[in-house]
Amino acid sequence: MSEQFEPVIVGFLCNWCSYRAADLAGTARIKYAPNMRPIRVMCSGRVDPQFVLKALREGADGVMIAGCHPGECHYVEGNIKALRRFFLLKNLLKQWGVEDERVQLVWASASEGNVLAQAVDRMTQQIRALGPLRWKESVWSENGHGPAEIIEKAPVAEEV
Amino acid sequence: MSEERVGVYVCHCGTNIAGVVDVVEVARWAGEQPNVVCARDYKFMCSSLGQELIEEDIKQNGLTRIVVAACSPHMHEKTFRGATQRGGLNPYFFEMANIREHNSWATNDKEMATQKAKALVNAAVQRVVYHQPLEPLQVQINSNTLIVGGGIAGISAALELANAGYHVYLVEREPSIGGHMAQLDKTFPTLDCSACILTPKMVDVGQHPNITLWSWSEVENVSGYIGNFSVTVRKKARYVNEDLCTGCGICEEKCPRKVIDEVFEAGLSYRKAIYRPFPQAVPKYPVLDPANCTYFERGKCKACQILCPTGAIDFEQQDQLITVEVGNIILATGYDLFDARRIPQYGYGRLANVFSSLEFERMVNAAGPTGGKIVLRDGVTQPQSVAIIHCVGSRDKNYNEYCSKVCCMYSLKFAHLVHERLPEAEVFNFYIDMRTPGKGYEEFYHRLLHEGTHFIRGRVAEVTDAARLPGEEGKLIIQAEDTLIGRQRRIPVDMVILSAGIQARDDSKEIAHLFGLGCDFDGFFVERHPKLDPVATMTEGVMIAGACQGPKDIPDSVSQGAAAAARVASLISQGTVLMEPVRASINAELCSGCRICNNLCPYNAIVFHADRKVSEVITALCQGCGTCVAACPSAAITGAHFTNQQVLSEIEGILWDVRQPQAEPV
Amino acid sequence: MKYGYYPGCSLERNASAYHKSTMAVAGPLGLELQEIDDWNCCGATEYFAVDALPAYALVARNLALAAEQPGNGHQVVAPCSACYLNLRKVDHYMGNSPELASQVNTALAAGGLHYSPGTVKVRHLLDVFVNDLGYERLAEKITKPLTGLRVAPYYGCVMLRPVLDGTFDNPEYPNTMDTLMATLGAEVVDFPLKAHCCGGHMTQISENVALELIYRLLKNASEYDADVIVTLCPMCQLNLDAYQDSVNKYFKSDFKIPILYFTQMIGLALGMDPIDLGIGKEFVDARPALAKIGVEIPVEEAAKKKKTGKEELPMPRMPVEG
Amino acid sequence: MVVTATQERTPTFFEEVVSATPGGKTNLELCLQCGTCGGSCPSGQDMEHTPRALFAMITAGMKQQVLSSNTPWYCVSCYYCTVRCPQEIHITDLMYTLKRMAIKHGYYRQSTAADAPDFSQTFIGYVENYGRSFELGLATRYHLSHHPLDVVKMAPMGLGMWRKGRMDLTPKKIKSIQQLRAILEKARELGGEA
Repeated sequence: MSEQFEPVIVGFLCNWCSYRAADLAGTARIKYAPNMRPIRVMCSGRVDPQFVLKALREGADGVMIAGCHPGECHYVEGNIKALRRFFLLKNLLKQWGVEDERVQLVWASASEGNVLAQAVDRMTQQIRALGPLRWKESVWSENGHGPAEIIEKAPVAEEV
Repeated sequence: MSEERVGVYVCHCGTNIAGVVDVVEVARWAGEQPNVVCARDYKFMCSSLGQELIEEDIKQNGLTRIVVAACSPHMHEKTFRGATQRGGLNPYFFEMANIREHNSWATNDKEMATQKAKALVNAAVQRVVYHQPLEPLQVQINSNTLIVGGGIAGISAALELANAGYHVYLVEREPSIGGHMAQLDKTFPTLDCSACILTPKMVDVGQHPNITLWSWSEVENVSGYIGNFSVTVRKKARYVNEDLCTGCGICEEKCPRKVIDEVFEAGLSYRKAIYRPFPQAVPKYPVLDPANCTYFERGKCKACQILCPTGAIDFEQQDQLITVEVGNIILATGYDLFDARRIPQYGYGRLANVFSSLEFERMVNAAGPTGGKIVLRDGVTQPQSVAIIHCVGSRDKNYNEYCSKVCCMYSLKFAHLVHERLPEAEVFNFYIDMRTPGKGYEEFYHRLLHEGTHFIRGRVAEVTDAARLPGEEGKLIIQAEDTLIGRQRRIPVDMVILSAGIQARDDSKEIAHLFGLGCDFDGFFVERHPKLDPVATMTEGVMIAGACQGPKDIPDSVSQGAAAAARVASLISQGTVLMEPVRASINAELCSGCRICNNLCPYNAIVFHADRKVSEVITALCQGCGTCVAACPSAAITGAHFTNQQVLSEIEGILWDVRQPQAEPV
Repeated sequence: MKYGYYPGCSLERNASAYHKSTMAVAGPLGLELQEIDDWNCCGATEYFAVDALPAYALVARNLALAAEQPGNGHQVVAPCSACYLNLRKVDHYMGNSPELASQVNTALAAGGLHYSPGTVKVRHLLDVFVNDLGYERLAEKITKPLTGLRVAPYYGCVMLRPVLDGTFDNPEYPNTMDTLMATLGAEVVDFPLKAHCCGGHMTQISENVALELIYRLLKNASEYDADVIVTLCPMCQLNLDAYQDSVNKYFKSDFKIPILYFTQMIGLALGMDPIDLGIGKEFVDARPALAKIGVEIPVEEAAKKKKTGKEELPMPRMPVEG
Repeated sequence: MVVTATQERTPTFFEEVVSATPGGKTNLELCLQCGTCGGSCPSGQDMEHTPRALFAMITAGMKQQVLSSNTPWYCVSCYYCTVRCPQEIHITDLMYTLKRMAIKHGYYRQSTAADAPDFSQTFIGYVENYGRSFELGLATRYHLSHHPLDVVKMAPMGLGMWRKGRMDLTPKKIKSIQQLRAILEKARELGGEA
């Protein structure tokens, strides 16, 4: 494997558009960075901010949330809900010095395998340039208690 | 640490996966993970042997949870849930890791692919231990069916279902059913007359006791889910009382107002303000078009009303909203013809004797504006030479990138009709590639070669009236490269026909949204599986047929219409259908009654009990998106099969190799 | 409205009439054109053919100068289509390809300059007239409409093509200048070859090829009884005007179609003195044609709308020009 | 067509052409051989090969024949092919690339448009010495070296141009010509293939 830093990105893909887009990308043998690890959710609207925080805290260098294009959501407008939530989350993360590129929202319809693949490549390069996130050292310690509290709220599976 | 006993199965999928991912290593490694009691790799997990492997292990090793790392769950989740069930476990004690589409097919980096595969397997393992037993929901299927679009696809579907004894509501936007096929003269490659084979079917539809036909109508609203849709149809005011009208046609005859018929006659001829698009229209009742009616404009005339023998004209008539309950829906909304005005260099709309393919269809039609005579725009002169330009708006990234599939064949048909009607005329077909796959199609091409059509392999660069060389004056000059001789050629002709492509209806996106479907990039409806399920869609209970799914000729549209009907019939005869139990539920204990979820739900599936100050999910209406789950501030809502616990542990699992903060990512 | 102004080499001399008329009409119409200080040649069609990077650097120097010159609102107007294209193209490709951008900037650095793509918006003079000024505002200023003058608007190629990230007119069948001329009161010929090629530099490389192309344009324009061909590009003007004589010799034709710039037509409609508009510098004398202005002339053959027979089939409706 | 940096094998002629085109994205690999370019080309009849044919030859690796073809030199940069190409191939840009490669490899001397490159050379010679171009000098110097007779033929026009005040007898020179030369020098040194 190459010496360069290989970021790990957790992707939350909605079952109807972006997950199928990823399926299509594969079926079409479109090659893209293997750094994104997909988790299927029924709708991007299901992506709870705590999922994102959890992923970053557990060692991911970035998180991609992918859903249907606005207006094409299988659940009418779950993706719009996701969008609203996304902005709130970004503000939060900005305060903790988490770079913008690390958490991205992407629209990819079931027919847009290439769009998703390109998004993954782009994001991988951006984060490669940023380097590892090292949540525990950087975000956690520097900002002291701030995020810590929130993160403590983001429960470990067993605690739920 | 839970005490579930997990079995992991890593599929080679021949070399599809094993060629990139070190499946043996993944299986070995998986065997060492907590809870995993057995891990195997196998050539083809989806084979009956592969499935038996699972069933055996459940019995032998007392497995309680199953993970299969193979293709996409959209491909084989059902298959392996079956195996899990046959092994004696609840089918939802299964989880799939997609290491083919999302991994081995998407990269060549074997090392990272293997690493990713481990992550995906581990995620599945850590998730599956928290799976809860679920029972699929069973819903009744209403035996009525809504069919949208009365073209040949919709007609075939309607007749199949009606003959099977099921009731059909057929909704057509235009005044008559028949669609584009009704506009055609001959059909390729057999050249039988379109009307002769279509109109009997139209009549059957009109008279069938099991078919309720609403023409001049559009679907306004759709709610519900498979088996139980509720559909609202707007029956636009016809200003004609259908109970009194005999379809005698006197109103049309006497109407003083002539307008260009942009729809049925493709703008090549006129209709009255009150009209039937064509004599064999079904239903027979005319439609009054208020936008062009003298009475509606100036408050006087009423010629139609005065002269109608049965007093059927009703200027007061209003739109009607009708709501019906149906179990299934078939969309057969057809296509639009590419608008050749978008390619200025072909001169359509600017150069009089450039015609669109639909204009020409009407012209050669015996019942059309010229009674089947092929003439120039002046209505009298017969062309001595005709150029037919293929791929207009098709196979072109500037317009539609796809091949429209039918143009080569109908262009050949045009060439034949010109030879037939004007034996003296020369015909030039300009093509990029001649595409004639289909029964008897290639033979038809050979027939045209025999008839002496000039075939020039070259996409036309421009059509101009700017004469340059002798013999070009007063002609339309086709400039193209004859790629087979590698030379630029200018061919003067009298008439040009643009073989415009097929494209999705301009409102297909809105229609798709109305019925909860996906549209592909070009606006065609997305089928459930491009090969194995071309009639069903991602939305249970909604089928698609005909050109709304992609360019199709008549035989294909008929087959798909019938196929869609068969799919519906089989659902109806099953009586009930099982649905994914992926639904939300609210724990009344934890619910604070904040009502945030109430407005979030796109299906109004959440009701608020003011008395108890708690919200509740109506399971039948919930579609399981989980938006409410994510939004609930007091974590009172659980999304079955996507619980926080399941997803959070999946996250932990997928990050197995980077979870130690000090460790550098690989 | 303030703009940077990039005249380009032609306007300094062979197209001085274009420059003169532009300057003459700009003021009264409230357009402030501020010449880019010490601009250099854009390389025309030649430089890219020899050495790509220097060609890009050559053009980029102008963009850099325009970017740092205050008061032009980072908009540069080029009256010459070739300059217009080269400036746009370099800005566009630098934007699309970071490595090209950095190479070009390394070169610029040797001259103490830098240009970041997208800083300067390149506009064609016609674009400014029709879109920023607008037909209505122009119409208000007209004192001497060009009534009765049959004008063939000729756009040539590179103002319209390539599209890059969008042009302001249709690359196949443009009509902004048609509308502009109609606004000035002229009788506009629907000139089929309005966007075809004038031969470009072929006059230098293979004259016969060029003469053929020029001949097509003149022939077509004369078939439509155009009194004047109106251009927006020095190269087009030069080829159609200066080579019209050669064409006549070569093809035994006798075209006498004056080739004027659209800015000269605007000036005339504003009632300005032809001399101040550089009229008279053209090879094919424009005076006979201009004598017609204001004089009613019988409708010519080509213009006659032939009576429509009752069998006639309706034409497809064209969308209303937006 | 992705040309990865890591490949050991020497690039094919096709790859050379693509990578020698600024931006590196030509879509050339998408050519359908439909002939829209050849049909649209104003000087199409005078070309030894239509652009389409030339592209087929490029794919076939016929370097010598391609680079000695007069086709690129007959391109008038009208960009019709580029806007009409159904595959959005950057045809005109490719013609520029082929011109550069032809000069680089000296093939153009065999082409029937052998003079064209010299015209370009003469032109840029002026640009580099003065910063601006200069019709009279250009025309005369170029024609003296290539078609001495044409100079006589052109004389009346030249004279006319001059009389109409449409032509300089001396070129204009920009103030900071040194700066420009420095820039062009640097560019040439970086240039290489591109």
